[in-house]
Order: sequence, then C-alpha cells, then structure tokens
Amino acid sequence: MSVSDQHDLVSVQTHDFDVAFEYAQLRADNAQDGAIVFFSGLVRDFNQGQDVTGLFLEHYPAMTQKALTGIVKKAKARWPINRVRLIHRVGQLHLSDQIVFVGVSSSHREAAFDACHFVMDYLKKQAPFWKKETTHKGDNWVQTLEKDQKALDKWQKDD
Amino acid sequence: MSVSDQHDLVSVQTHDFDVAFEYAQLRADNAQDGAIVFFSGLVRDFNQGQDVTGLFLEHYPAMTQKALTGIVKKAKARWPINRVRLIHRVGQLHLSDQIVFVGVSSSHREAAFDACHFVMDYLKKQAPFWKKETTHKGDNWVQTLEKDQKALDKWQKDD
Amino acid sequence: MINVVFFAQLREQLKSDGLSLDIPTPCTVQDVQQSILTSRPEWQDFLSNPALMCAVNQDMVQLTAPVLEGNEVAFFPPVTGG
Amino acid sequence: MINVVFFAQLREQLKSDGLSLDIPTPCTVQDVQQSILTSRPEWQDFLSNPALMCAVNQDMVQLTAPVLEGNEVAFFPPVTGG
Repeated sequence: MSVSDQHDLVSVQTHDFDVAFEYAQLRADNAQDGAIVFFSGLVRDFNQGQDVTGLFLEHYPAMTQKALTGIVKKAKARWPINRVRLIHRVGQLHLSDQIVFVGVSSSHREAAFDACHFVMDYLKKQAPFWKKETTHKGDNWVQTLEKDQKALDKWQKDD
Repeated sequence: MSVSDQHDLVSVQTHDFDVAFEYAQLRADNAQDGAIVFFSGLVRDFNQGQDVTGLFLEHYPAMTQKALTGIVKKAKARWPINRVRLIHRVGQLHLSDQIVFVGVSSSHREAAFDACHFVMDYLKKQAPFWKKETTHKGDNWVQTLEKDQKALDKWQKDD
Repeated sequence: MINVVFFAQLREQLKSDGLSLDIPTPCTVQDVQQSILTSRPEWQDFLSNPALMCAVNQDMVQLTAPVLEGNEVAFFPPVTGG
Repeated sequence: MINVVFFAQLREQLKSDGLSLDIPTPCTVQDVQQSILTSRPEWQDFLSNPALMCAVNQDMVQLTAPVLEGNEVAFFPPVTGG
C-alpha cells in the first residue's frame, strides 16, 4: 500500500497475530504520538442464537488486501493519524481465537479513537470476508446485521 | 472497587505497565466477549508549543482511586461491557513512557469503543492528576484544554 | 470474455465458484447477471437475490456499473467479517 | 476542625500543601475559601481564581456544597491527567 510510514501494515493471513508486537510497532521510535487505540476481535461462543464451537472465514483473495488498504486510506485522509496496523485472519478459527486487529497511533486522542472505530465499521460492511459458524447443530453462514449498517451510517452523517 | 469480575482493575502506580499482560487479562477464560478496545496514552515530545523532555505527574492520593473507580462504574452502568482495566501512572515520566491504559472487553463492538472512549474523556476532566512538563526552557504546568471539556460534553448530549 | 466469480453462501447455493462468460462489452453488471440467468434459469432464486453485493475488478459497485472486456465480476452475499 | 489541602500549581503559588481550619460547621466550600482569605489576604489572586476546582471528602463539588466537621476540603487547578 502507499503509506507514509514503514510501521504501517495491512495483512490478510491464516496465522495468528501478536498484539504485543503490533503495539510495539505502533510505539517504536514514535515520540510524536501520545495516543494509541486498538481494537481486537475474537471468536465468541454465542452468536445469532447458537452455541458456536468454531468459525471458518472465507474471503475473496484478489480483493481483500485492496479493500482493506482503501479503508485505511480513507481513515488517513479524514483524521490526523500517523501509524495504522490492520490484520484480518482467514481460514479455520476456534473459540476465543483472535480474528482481527486494528491499531492506530496519533498525537490526538479523539482522532485515534474515531479512526480505529471507523476502520472497524467500514471493514464490517465493505471488506469481502464471510463467516461460517460451526455449532453442535451444524454449520451456518453468519447473516449480516442491520446494526452494522447503522454503525456505518454514523460516519456518513458527518461528511 | 465493587466489580463484577476478578479481571477488573483500577490502579494508580509509579511503575510501568505491560500492555500484553493487560490484554491477556481481558482475554483470559473469556469466550463471551468478541471485542476488546484499549487506549494507551504516552508522553509525547511536543505539547502546547514546547519541546518536552519529560513529565511529572502529581495526584491527590486520597482521591485518585475513588475518582477512577467512579468513572469505571459510570461506564459499566451505561454500556453492556464486561471487563475493564484502568491504570494511571504518577511521578516522574520520560519521553515515550506509558502514562495511562484503559482496556474494555464486551460482546458488543460499539459498547467497547464507546465505554473506552468515555472513560478516557471523563478521566481527563474528573480525575485529580496534574502534569508538569519539563522543557529546555524550564518546567511548566500543563493547562487544561477547552477541547477536553467538549469531549466530555458529547457524552452528556446522549443522556 | 469476462470472468465471473461467486463466494460464500452463494457459491454453495449455485454449487459453482464461477464461470467464463462471452458477452458483448461494454455492458453492465446487471447485463452479466441476466446473461447468466438465461443459460442457468435454475439459479434465478439465488442470483437475483436483491441483498447480493457485486464487485467489478475487486471494487464494490452497483448493478448499473459498467463492465469491460476482460473484467472480473464478483457476486456475493453481504459481507460478515471483522 | 476541617482539613484543607492544595495541589499542583496552586500548591506552588501558595507555597503550602494545606492547613487546618477552625470554622463553624456546617458551612459551605465558599465559606472555607473566605475564611482562609481572611487570615491570608495575600492568597486572594490564587485562591479566588474562578477556574479552580474543589472537592469535599474526595468528591468533586461546587463552591456551594456543604462542609461538615472533620471533612477534607481540597482546592486545585483544572485536572490534566490522561
């Protein structure tokens, strides 16, 4: 991606990520940023009315990196943020596994919060990932939620 | 503090904190929460027009723990969040040092973001900490910013 | 020729992860959709689902978006990552 | 007796981190402020600063808040933690 900083990252990967390492990358040699906000998404045991035992994450390989990079660029154009690290896992995941990480550094607390939140809201609606849950009653594709569209709408009100 | 979970923490301390450990505490044995948001505040090199070389954090020892616990309780009453870990350092800090950590886990992404942001905004205006910056031109007390009051006001509009 | 790809629940419903389509270009995503349904009328219920999303060359677009020779057109259910 | 404490820039300006005050109770924080200024008129510029915050028994309050026998009353500049 076209980025302003070697510490930026957009990665779609099957392997796990290490939050401590990602945090260190946001912080290293960075005395200008007073605020770091991150979001971490995990596989939880209950979703849409079923006991979940695992999750398979399908994606559109040719598109995922491009979509995520576009979302990060939108955030960078909108807020005075510095470093952004975005990781999304694909493939078979288990209970409590890490799915997604978004970390943002900024000299401004509000910008770091808003940009991190924005990236997650856009990713939920505009990046080509699909979750198939494994339950004791069989597999089922996760359905989209109206609240995710509403989460996105709030960023458009401000435009 | 009166908390719902042994993984909760409110700490005012001179020693540093370990974000990886705090994250692990939010995540351990916690398959119900799909979202973790954290904020980390760092000493930055530029603030209010001066090159900063360090920071001394004074506080009101009898009040800090009480004030922080009250803010966490407010957040828990307002959002469906589960674990909260809040750490604020005091004493002499240096460039890029960690100052404050707020970590929130929830089954709801929006609640985790909002509650973490809320705790930071309230802490900035209602917890008895004062920063004295060291610069090459001498020491000076950090002045309060109008934008911090505005940051607080946005949570009151929703009440 | 254009390349058409399907993902997730739609891929399972159609029992196909895609196909190549010989269609006059430029056309629209909707033209692509209709052309597929002409040869595969049994896909009607799934491929005409108004909730489906589509992309041309890996950018999300509306059904009215243009499609050029050699483009990749994707159809998929609403995304659920994150 | 009530216990009065000062913090941060105010503590430096007054060159005092606090004092004990013999004042009839119940009274208000403002009464405490005025009583201190009666014996320390040189603190006027600092202790009458309308930007100051105050707390009674470690809860932030307004100047009109009640003060009871044995309470701790704190005066300090706007907080700047985080």
